[in-house]
Formats: sequence, C-alpha cells, structure tokens
Amino acid sequence: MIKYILRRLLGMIPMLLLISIVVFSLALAMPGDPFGGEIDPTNTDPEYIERMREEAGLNDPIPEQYVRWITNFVQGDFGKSVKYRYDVKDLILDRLPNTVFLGIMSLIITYIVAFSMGMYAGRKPYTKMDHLIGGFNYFGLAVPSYIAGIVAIYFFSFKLGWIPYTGSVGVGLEPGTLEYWISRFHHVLVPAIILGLMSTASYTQFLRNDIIENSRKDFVRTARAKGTSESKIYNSHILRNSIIPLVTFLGFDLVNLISGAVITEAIFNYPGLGTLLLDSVQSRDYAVVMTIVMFSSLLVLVGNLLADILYGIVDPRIRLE
Amino acid sequence: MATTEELNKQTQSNEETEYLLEVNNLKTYYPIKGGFFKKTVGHVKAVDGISLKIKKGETFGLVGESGCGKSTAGRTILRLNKPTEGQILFDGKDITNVSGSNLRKARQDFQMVFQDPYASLNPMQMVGDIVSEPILNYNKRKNKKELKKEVMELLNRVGLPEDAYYKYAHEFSGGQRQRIGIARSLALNPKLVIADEPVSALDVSVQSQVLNLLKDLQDEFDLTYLFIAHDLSVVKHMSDRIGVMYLGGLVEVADKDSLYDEPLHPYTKALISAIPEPNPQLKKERIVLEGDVPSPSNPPTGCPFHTRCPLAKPECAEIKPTLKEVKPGHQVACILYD
Amino acid sequence: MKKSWLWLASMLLVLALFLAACGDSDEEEQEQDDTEDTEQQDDTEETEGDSGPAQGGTFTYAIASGPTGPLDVNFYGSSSEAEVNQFVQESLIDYDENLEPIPYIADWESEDNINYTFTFQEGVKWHNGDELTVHDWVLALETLAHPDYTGPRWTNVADIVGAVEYRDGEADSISGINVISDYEIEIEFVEAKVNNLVNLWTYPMNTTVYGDMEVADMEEDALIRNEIIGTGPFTMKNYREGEYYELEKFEDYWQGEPNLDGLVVQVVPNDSVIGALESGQVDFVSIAPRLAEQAGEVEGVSVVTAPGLSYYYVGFRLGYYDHEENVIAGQYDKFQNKLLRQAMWYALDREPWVEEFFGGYGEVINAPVPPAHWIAADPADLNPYEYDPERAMELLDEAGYIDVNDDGWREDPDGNEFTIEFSHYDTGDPAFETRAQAFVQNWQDVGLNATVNMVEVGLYYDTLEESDPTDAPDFELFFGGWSTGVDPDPSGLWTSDALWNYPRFLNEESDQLLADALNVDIVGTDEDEQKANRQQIYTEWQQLINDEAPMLIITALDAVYAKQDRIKGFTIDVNGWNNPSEWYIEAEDQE
Amino acid sequence: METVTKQDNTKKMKRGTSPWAIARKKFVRNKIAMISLTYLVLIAVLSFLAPYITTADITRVNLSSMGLSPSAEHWLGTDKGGRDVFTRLLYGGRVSLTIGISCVLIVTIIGTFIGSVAGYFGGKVDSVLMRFTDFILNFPFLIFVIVLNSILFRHVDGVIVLIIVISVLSWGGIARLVRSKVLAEKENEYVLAAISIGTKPSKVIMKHLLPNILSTIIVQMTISFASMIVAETGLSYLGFGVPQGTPSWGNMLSGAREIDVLQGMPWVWAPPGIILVLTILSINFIGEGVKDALNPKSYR
Repeated sequence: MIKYILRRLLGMIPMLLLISIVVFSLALAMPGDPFGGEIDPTNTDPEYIERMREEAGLNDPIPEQYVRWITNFVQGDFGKSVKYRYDVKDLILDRLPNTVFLGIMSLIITYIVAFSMGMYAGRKPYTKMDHLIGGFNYFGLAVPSYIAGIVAIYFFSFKLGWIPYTGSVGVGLEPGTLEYWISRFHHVLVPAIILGLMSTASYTQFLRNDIIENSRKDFVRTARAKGTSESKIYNSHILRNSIIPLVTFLGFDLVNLISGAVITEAIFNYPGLGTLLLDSVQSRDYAVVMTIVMFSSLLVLVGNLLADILYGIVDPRIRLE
Repeated sequence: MATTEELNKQTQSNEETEYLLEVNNLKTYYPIKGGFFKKTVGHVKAVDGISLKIKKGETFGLVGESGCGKSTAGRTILRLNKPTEGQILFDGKDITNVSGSNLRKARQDFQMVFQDPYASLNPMQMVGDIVSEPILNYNKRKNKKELKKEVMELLNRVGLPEDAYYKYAHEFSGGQRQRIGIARSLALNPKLVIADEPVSALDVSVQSQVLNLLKDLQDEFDLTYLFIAHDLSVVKHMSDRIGVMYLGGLVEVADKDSLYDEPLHPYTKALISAIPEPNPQLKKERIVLEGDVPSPSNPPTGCPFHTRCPLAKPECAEIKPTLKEVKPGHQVACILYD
Repeated sequence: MKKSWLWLASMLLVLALFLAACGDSDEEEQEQDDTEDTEQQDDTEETEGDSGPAQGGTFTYAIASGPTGPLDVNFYGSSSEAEVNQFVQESLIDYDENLEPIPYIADWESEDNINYTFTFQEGVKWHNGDELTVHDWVLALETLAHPDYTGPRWTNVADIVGAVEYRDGEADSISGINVISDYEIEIEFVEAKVNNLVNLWTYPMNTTVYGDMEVADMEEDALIRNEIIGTGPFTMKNYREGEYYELEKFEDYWQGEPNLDGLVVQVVPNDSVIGALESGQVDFVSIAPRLAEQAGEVEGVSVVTAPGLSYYYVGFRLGYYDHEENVIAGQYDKFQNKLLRQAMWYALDREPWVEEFFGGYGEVINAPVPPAHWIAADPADLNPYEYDPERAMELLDEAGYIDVNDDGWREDPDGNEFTIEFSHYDTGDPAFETRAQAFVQNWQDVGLNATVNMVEVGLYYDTLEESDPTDAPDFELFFGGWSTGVDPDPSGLWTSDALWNYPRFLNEESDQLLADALNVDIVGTDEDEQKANRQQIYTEWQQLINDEAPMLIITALDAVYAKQDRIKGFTIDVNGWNNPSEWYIEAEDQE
Repeated sequence: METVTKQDNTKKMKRGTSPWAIARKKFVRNKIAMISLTYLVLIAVLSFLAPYITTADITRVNLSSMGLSPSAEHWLGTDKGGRDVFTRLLYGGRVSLTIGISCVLIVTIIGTFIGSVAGYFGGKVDSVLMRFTDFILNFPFLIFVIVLNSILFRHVDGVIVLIIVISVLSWGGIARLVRSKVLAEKENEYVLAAISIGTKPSKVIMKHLLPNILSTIIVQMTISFASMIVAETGLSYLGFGVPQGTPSWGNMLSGAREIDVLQGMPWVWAPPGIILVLTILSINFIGEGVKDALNPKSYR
C-alpha cells in the first residue's frame, strides 16, 4: 500500500511538470500584463511601468523565465504579486484559511443533511417524506449554484436580513473570541450550504438507494430472523455498510470543492482563494494565478489518489497494484 | 522461413498421415507486474509447453480440470492470444507469428465455438447479422439475396427456424444460442473448429443434441475438431484421440479406447475413476486426489503433479518427465514408465 | 426510526434558530454599542449643551473594492488604498473648490516658479506623538527619489534639482532641498514650470518610524502596508486586509479633536450596497450613478453629488505610436476626414444616453476638460454638437460618404464598403454592451455601417497601448474615460509624444498651445496674470480639439454619493469632502 | 440491415424485438421522462424557431423603453437596454442549447473515441491515452477560456470559441467511463468471437463494443448535456462566456449581478433562471428514464 502511494506520488511529478509548462505558457499567452489597465495618467509615468516590467522579468527570454519560475516555485518561492505588491505565499496563506473553512463547513453541512435525509428516505422508502426528499434532491442537482446564490442573497440578505452578503467576518471582532468565531460561522454558513447543495443531493440519493438495497440482503434477513430490533438493524448493520462507499467520495469532493469555491466565493464576495483567482486573472497577476492553478491541480491529483486509496481500503476486492 | 528441421518434420508427418494442426512446445505466459516500478516479477504459466498433432478429419479431445490451461491453449492455437514460445503449424503453414491482415486471412480456416452461449453472442445484433458477419468480413460478397439465402440455409442446418434470422439473441434458449454460435463458426467453411466446452453451460437435456449436431456437421462439412472439455464422458463421446492436461502441460495422449481402458498416468486414472458409472451394479474404486491444484504462477518443481500424486516418489520432485510413447499411439509423461 | 426523524427535525430547527439568532445578535450588538455611545454622549452634552455638533458615534464608509497594495500614501497604487489612507494621512497643502492650491499644514512663497519656500505650522502632531517637522517631508522626498523605491511616485520629485543625481547614486542627498529650520524649507526646481507646485509630492513620512528602514524593505513592511501612521484625524486601530479598516479618532489632531469616535472603512461590493444602506450598515458610500436613484429611495438616505473630474469619450484611432522613440510615428487613412468625425459627433444622441446609463448624473460636454476645472472653456465658445442626424447626413454627403450601391449603408468616397467597428471594454457588466450598442445605432441611423466589438478589459487596454504600424489598427474606434487630477495640464494625454494619447492625435498647433500654457515666459509668474493667460490658451486649445474632433467627447461625470441623513456636518465639492473631523452624528440618532 | 427485409419476400416473417425497441417501450411508459421530453422539445422548438415567432430586434437598444415591467406588448417586460425579454429568452435558449448540444456531441465523440481505443487496445496505447486524459482533466479551465477567447477574439465567433474550449477540456470524464466499460465488455466472449471470425479492430469497436455500452454513453450524454449548459451559463455569469452582445441564458442571468436589476427587475433574471432550472431538471429526468429503459437486465 505504501509502495503504491509512493509510486502514485512519484507519478504525479511528470504530470505536474507538464501542467506547469501549460500553465506557464497560458499565462504568457494571456493578453495584457498587470501594468496595463486603467492608469491614472497624472500619477504614473510610462518609464515607471517599463521599470516594473523589467523588475518582474517580463522582458527576459521565455525559457529563462520558465526555468526561473519553476525553480523558485519548487523551492517555495512563488514570486511576488504585482497587484498586491506582496509575496504570493503570504497572500495565499492569508486567504487559504477562509477557503478551507468554507470547504470544511460545506462538507460538514453536506454530511449532516445528506445523512439525515438519506437515512430517513432509505428506511421509509416510497412514503410522502421520501418523495419530498427525492424532489428536493432532483431540485438540488438541477439548480446551478449561482442561481441558488442569487436567490439566497435576494431573500436572506436583503429581504430578511439574516445573513451577511460580503466578507468572512464581522467588523472589529478580536480573533479567537467567541463572537469572532460565531461571526465567521455566520458569514460562511449560506455559502457553504450553497456549495454543498449538489453533493448533498447526490449523497442523499446514494445513501437512500444503498440502504434500500442493503435492507434486502441476506444478512439483514438473518438479523431480523434472530429478532434484532429494527433500529439496531438499521443503525449497526445497514448503515455501516452504506456509509463505507460514501467515504470514497471524499476524494472527489475535494475536486468539486475547488471548482465550486470559485463561483460561490464570487457570488458572496467571500475573500478566499476563488475570488483571489478571479481577481488575479482579471488583473493579469500571473504569479498569483499560476500558483493557485498549480496548487489546485496538485489538489485534484491528491484528491483522485485519496479516492483510489479509500476505495482500496473500503473494498478489499479492489487490489491496489 | 522453414528450417531444415521443420522440413524434416513436415516430410516425416506427410509420410505417416496428414496432420492439419501441429503444435510444438507451445507456451503462453502472462506476466505478473509488481514492485515499485511495475516490473515483471513473475509469470502465470497458463500453457507451459504442450505439443500435439491433429490429423485431418479427426476429433482431438483435450481434458483437464478447470484452470489447467486448456481454454488458453485453445485460444492460443487460434491466435486469439499471443504465444510466448513454441510453434503452431496449420495445414503446414507456420502461423505462430503472423499478425494483422495476414492473421485475419489465416483465420478463415479455423474457427471457434465458445463456452458461454449467453456471452458469446452480441445482444445488439440480429441473428442474421451475427451469422453473416464472418462472410462479409472476408468480402465473399454475394448479392444480398444470396447471402441471406446462404445464412438461412445455415440456420436451418443447425436446426433453427427460418425466422430466427430476424430475432435477437435474448429471444432464444441456451441450446438455440449455441446453435447460432455453431452456425457462425461454420459460415466460413473452416477446416478446423475448436470447440471450447461447447455444452458445459447447457442443460444436460440439450447437451447431447448439441453434441450430436456437432458430430453430424463434422461429417457433412469435413471438419476437424479440437474439442475442449472438463467432462471426460463428453470427451469420450466426441473424440478419436484424447490429451489430458494438468497445470499447463499434457500428461497423457492416447486413442480414446486406449486411454479409457488402460489409463497410464496417475492423474488420468484419478479422473477416469471419478466418472459416474451409469450402471450402479458395477462398483469401482474411486481415486480421490488430495490437496489443491497448485498455482500456475508458482508451479511445483519436477513433475507438476507430484504434490497430489498417490504414487509419487522422492525423485518426482526433481525430475520433470516428458511425454514419451510407451505404446504405439499412447504417450505419457511420468517417470513410472521410464 | 423515531430517533432519526427527530434528529432530522432538530437539525433543521437548530439551523433555523441559528440563522435567526445571528440576524438578531447583530442588532443586539449594535444596540449595545449605541447605548454605550449615548452614555458618553450624555456627558458631553451636559458640558457643551447645544452649542456644537454632537460627539461620539461610529461612521461606516463603504468602498467597492478592497485595497490590494500598501496603504501608505507614499507607496499606494490604486484608488482603493487612497480611500483608506485619506483619513489617516494628510497632505501639506490643500486645494480649493476651483482646484487651486491653498495653504494647509504648510504655506509657501515663490517669486519665479523655481525656488519655493515652505513654512510649516507648528504643533502638528503625528499619531505617535511626534511633532511634524520639515525633516519628515525630506524623508518622504528622499524615499521617493531613492534608487530602491518601488512605488510609482518618482515623477513627483523628479523635477527637484539634484533628484536625478540622488537616484543614480551620485549624491547622498538631494541638493535642491535646503532645510532652513524645523519649520522652514526651501525647494529648488530644475526649470520654471507653472505646475511645479501641484506636481510636487507634499506628503511627509515620520522619521522616527521610517527613518532607519531600508527603502527596499518598506513596501512589505506592515507599517507601510497596513499599520500606517499620519497626522490625519483618525488612526489605524484594527484591520482585516481587503475587508475592513477600523479607525479611531486622533484626540491630538491639530485641527481639533474629531467629533466621531471612530470610522470604519468597509469593503462593500456594488451588488450589496443598496442592501447595506437599507439596513443601516453603511453610512456613506460613493455610488455608481445607475444605483443612485435606488439609493435615494431608501428611507433616511439621500444622494449627494459633486462635480467630478472624469469624462468619457469615443476615440478615433488616427495613427500609431513608436514605443522605442516614444513618439507618434504615423497616421492611418480611415478617419482622417474631419467632416466624417464631426458628422459622427452630430449623430450621437448623448442626452438620453447620459440620462439612462448614468442616471442623469453627468453633463454633456464638448471638450476634454471637466467643467469643474478652472481651465474649462466657456460652453458658449465651443460647438455644442447637439443631436442632429440631418446635419450629420449632410456632412457625410459633403464628405463623399454616400450609399452608391443601395445596400442601405454609405460607402466611402471611393465607393468601397465602409464599416465602423466600435470597441468597448467588457468587464462582465451587462450595461456596457447596451450603452455601446446605443451609440452604434445612432451611427447606423445616419447610414454608417457600425458594429459593436466587446473586448475583455485586460486585453482592451493592452491593445490600446499597442502599435501596429503596418495594417489597420485592432481598434479603429474605441470607448474610453479619463480622470484628471488637480493639475490642469492635459499634456500627458494629448501631446504627440504622450503614450496615453490613445487617438494618436498628431497636431502641431495642439502641441504648441499645450507647451505655451506651461511656459513661464509666455504666461508670466504673477499668480493672477498667469491664471488668466493660461485659461486663455487652454480655451483656444479646447476649441481646436472641439473642431478637430479626434475624440467625440461624451460627458463629464458627477461624483455621486449616498449618505445616511443622520450624518451631519458634511460638505462636498470637486476637491472632495470637508475635513472628516467635522463630521458628526446627531445625538438623538445615536440611539 | 432493416432495408434488406422490406424488399424481401421474407417480410411476412415475424421480426424479433430489438433491445432498442424494448427500451423505447419502457421509456414511453415513463410519465415523468415523457413530460420532460415534451418540455425539452417544446423549449428547443420555440428557441430554434425564434426568428419566426417574434419579430422584435434582439440587439437594438431602445432608450425609451428601458426596464419596463411585463405588459401585453412585452410579455416578460424589457431589460435595461429596452429590449424585449421574451424575445431574448427565446434567442438565448437557442444559443445556450446550441452550445450544450454541440459540446455534448463533440465531447461524446472525442471521449468515446479515446476511451474505446484505450480500452480495446490496452497496454502502451492505453497508458499513453490515459495519461493524456488525466492531464486534460487537470487543465486550468478558466484560464484556458480566457486565453483562447483573447487569441481568437477577432477571428472566430465567441460562441464557437466557447464550444471549442468547453469541449476540448471536458471529454476526460466520458473517456474514462467508456474505457472502463470497454475493458469490462471486452471480456465477453462475443468480442473474442468477433475477432476470431476476422472482424477488423475498428469494426469490433464500432459494431460490437459501442452498441453494447451505448446505454452508458447515452446516460452520460444527458448528464453532460446538463452540465454543459450549466458550464456555459456559469461562465457567462462570471463574464467569461458568451460575448455580452449575444443573448444567452447565462448572459441574461448575469443581469442579476447588478443590484438594481436583482431587486427591482426580477422579470429580467427570473424567467431565464426558471427556464434553465426546468431544462436541467427535465434533462436529468430524461437521463433517469433512459437509464431505466436501457437497463441491460431486460434483454440479456
């Protein structure tokens, strides 16, 4: 197993290198540079812009630029953001906690909601409530997150005033205090629900179907025949069997969270890596764009690996060779 | 690329009888990948050096327990698998290493009837299309009417109603499906048909019908059969000569009668003793083999059978016996007969 | 079974309660804050009675996008950063409602526009308790001229004698700066330009805090990036970069203790700003004109406008620029016909356009100077280009642009197909395409085959700066906008060697007029005389542009703000608002 | 093969029921799927016949009728450019559906080709193709869109750029799925049988393997049809998609990014939103229906 993981990790290196070349070429091919845009002509002179270009190394030969970039990158130096005039590493470390928080919250919400609904629907299939949950699931799969986001802001923020529409935390709260964390929780809640909406629906559906299938299996009949109580049958026999395959989704979830975060953060003006990426793309802040893209690619690869590993652990029939 | 040795063999065989198929020391290994860099760390020796010769018009039976490599041998002979080593001569031509369009051309002459009548027919094709496909493949393009007529006749010949042409496989029973498979394999007028356990998946009641059909067809179409089965009674019914396989190798080859009346190899003896006797009055001693079949990826040294052989001697673990003719037409691989 | 049903129900209940509680808790917090404020308020009222503005309260100023770079005024890059540092850091001089410089912390004297003597107010305190002296200014000037300086303000010190030598490392100090005493300093410029003073950098840097810092390290230092200090009415208390900046009043402020307890600069995107005004979470915000009407409808909120310093235009790409030589190197043929350009100006129906797309918060103008500026020509001296499609068609006929093949579109004088592609930047704002389309229709209505070309904004400005000397330009007709600063001189946008002369307008007369207006030998050094002469020259120049029409000037834009009515003591003009230390919140509104 | 029979004297013979016929029967009995299909066809017909249904100009801005609420003249009101929302909705559907359908077709063709070749031939071919697929799956989507858009912006229509970009980067999923299905299906003896009767590899893939995994491909196509539409509208919503001047559902929805439209003019964004959600919903239902109908247990 360890051998397998190591081999997969090693296999990532050429892939990442290839991606890095592509990312780099794309960044080069991107029109415009960070020194264009709306300039205040009274405060800036062309010479300054040229100096900044020179400083950023944008005038060097391309392979040289690539080698310099990738060498530094591997050593943990991701360059300096032109827009923020700041180390990309620090910039990302600054935003990372917000995105991680959003992702974790979204996973937790997904799990809680999906488990309660899926278990209920699985135990009482074809009842009214089951159909209701089923309808909710179809709906959840069909509503694109930005539509859900628009509607949520429209009602919950503007009409009802329940949720904030921007930021990651209220003003003036000391980090570490209870209020601070409540405020952060409050800010992340709805974006997290929206982000988790799609996976909630598919989890629920999966769990429901799996429970129904399992409840018809022999070991359940045996347990029933032995007189085991219904709740024990469901909680300890069926659920355990149904949760296991769900675990393997975790890897894929990672991948979904990355792409989902971009749009969710954009809708809620949540200062995470997604909004940072969008801003940086728009302002041609290459160092930031390339770093975020590289890390999300890495995360996708790790997510896939995680999915495979969990799959192997959960289902011993699949041998990881 | 015939070497002198081959030429010798060919002339030799021509002197005796005409052999349609000649297999020399055929090996089919599957690599086992492992380790950090997915290197080949070993092999599954599915077929480990078998040699046999089949005369025109005869039926050669190949028996053995499941997993002994007989199906692989059949498929390798048909070049559906790539042989690792050895030589396959078909009608005097070496087909061991042909590939691509040459292989396709060669295939017209040897066909296969598959084991599973459910999996061997494409569920999305009409029966008529299934049976016409081989003909179309070799551009034996007659006009549509003619082609259809031919296919219908073929269907008729294997005992299917005419309207089978327009039906799909799922609308037939297992026995009928196997008839479709047989019709498909006969469409090209092959010289050799390899039947890979053609009745093992069928109900006992229809098994004999299919076997009899195969027999009838053999006469009518002048076919040569390589008949693969794990069931000795079925093989006995069908074959002229029989080869017994154990763990990738042949342990005994003989005429049908000679083999059943006078089995020489301990493994063959054990197999024959296990055939249920239709007459309960005749009691016979049954030899029960102990232990499991060893893994073909790690076969025992010496005689592959020595781990289970009731008559094994210490040297059996060291000396690997080869097939030797101990009586006319009766070959066995066992040191007891050295 | 019952259990899981209960679990589900209770989960949903908890969720709902939580949402509701969060909504409430904010209000509670606010109430709590307010009661504290009122208590304080009671004290002050007892002592001051009704005599002055009320003390206390916190004020929330919303900005649309978060600061991205260093906040410090000596290093900042984008206007978002200025939105924060304007409350903390102050300039030494100020400008009046005509954008003319007036003494503030410092007064100045100059006989010849070369040598300036500045005298500082005494007793002006930095937030750390230091007293402001001329040394603090010297530090700022030397930092800007330092070889390692990474900010964009070098031009603001480049004209001082010895600055170039200092920057090249040939001198240890700038020779043109002469400290006379702690409160008096002399600065010598390289040449006598009328705009030497407005061009000069007039922000100080605290010597105790920054004096020993390496210039190269400054940009990333927290003291420059976020924890800035200045002499302004508010001090930095707390912040979350890119989200909010919590400021506290500076009790020792030299203009007197501010009325407000504190001020929060918060990032509130345009999408959310109306909602934030409705819920009272934002007190004051610079608002997009199209949202102004909606903001005005919010109870307790009014819209305040001031003349702005920006204008929008449609530019013709007349020529191309040589980036090596930094000069306009040649001209294209397509739009060289003046009558064609004028006709396209007449064809534009600008009034309803401004009304619909800018909520009417703009003034249709006909020369590239915002009317709020003192050099702006009297509208009576300019051709107003009032919407007149008939006139436009007459001019086109006269210029030879006639539909000769009856396809409904005019051909060029040689009888070839004549198409116009109007490029507009695309930021994802759907209104942009609509407003570009409206203009294109105006041209179509007079028989010109015009189409819209929406271009992603990053690419747009890059393309504008490019030069394509051989073929036709990527953009032949483009939309743009400029903001002008306090310095009235338009040279940076209009001379034949200016990179930002996007139309690549090449006109000797224009170059000459712009040079004359800065030439002390022509305009004189006496303040009033100089002003009158410059105004005269600039009017002539505006008339030239008005007639040549290298740009179809569209409109000047007002600065539009939305403000809660409870905010008092607030005035605004073209130069911005009054000193924030004067703002207050009425005592009864503080509850 | 069906034409053969019609001309023949054998036409009186009873034809067998093909697996497709069974599936069709099952699908037609599925009420929800049929309702969804009807809805989808209706929307598609309305969209593609838009020029015959409404005469209003989709691009012409009308400053005098901006932001009108729904009325007899403008069924769904007008947007901020004074353009009829109903008309734009129809034309928008045309763009969004065209993009969706084109992308699905391209993605399916590329994905099926790569997946089946990799699965059928295995070995080196397989590992090279799968590395490539992994690489595509890891491609930075958003940046690629922007770069391609800006490289091609003056030469190729924006809608086509979007179709190319989405298609080129989205076939990875189908390729993997097809490969795994082919690997499984290859084990069936009918594939060996086809080889043994001398069928060429290309024909084995086309005539034997693909028809048998077609059900999976079709179900996957419906799923990706929905996600392609979501991708288009999402990109357009963020401002990286269909060019602003062209109406598409995503572009219409992006109107809701303006607060005054979101709050004051729901008729501009709600109709495309509702239509879009219903469309995706119906595509999903159709997908479910197809899946049920094509369940291989019914004919194997």
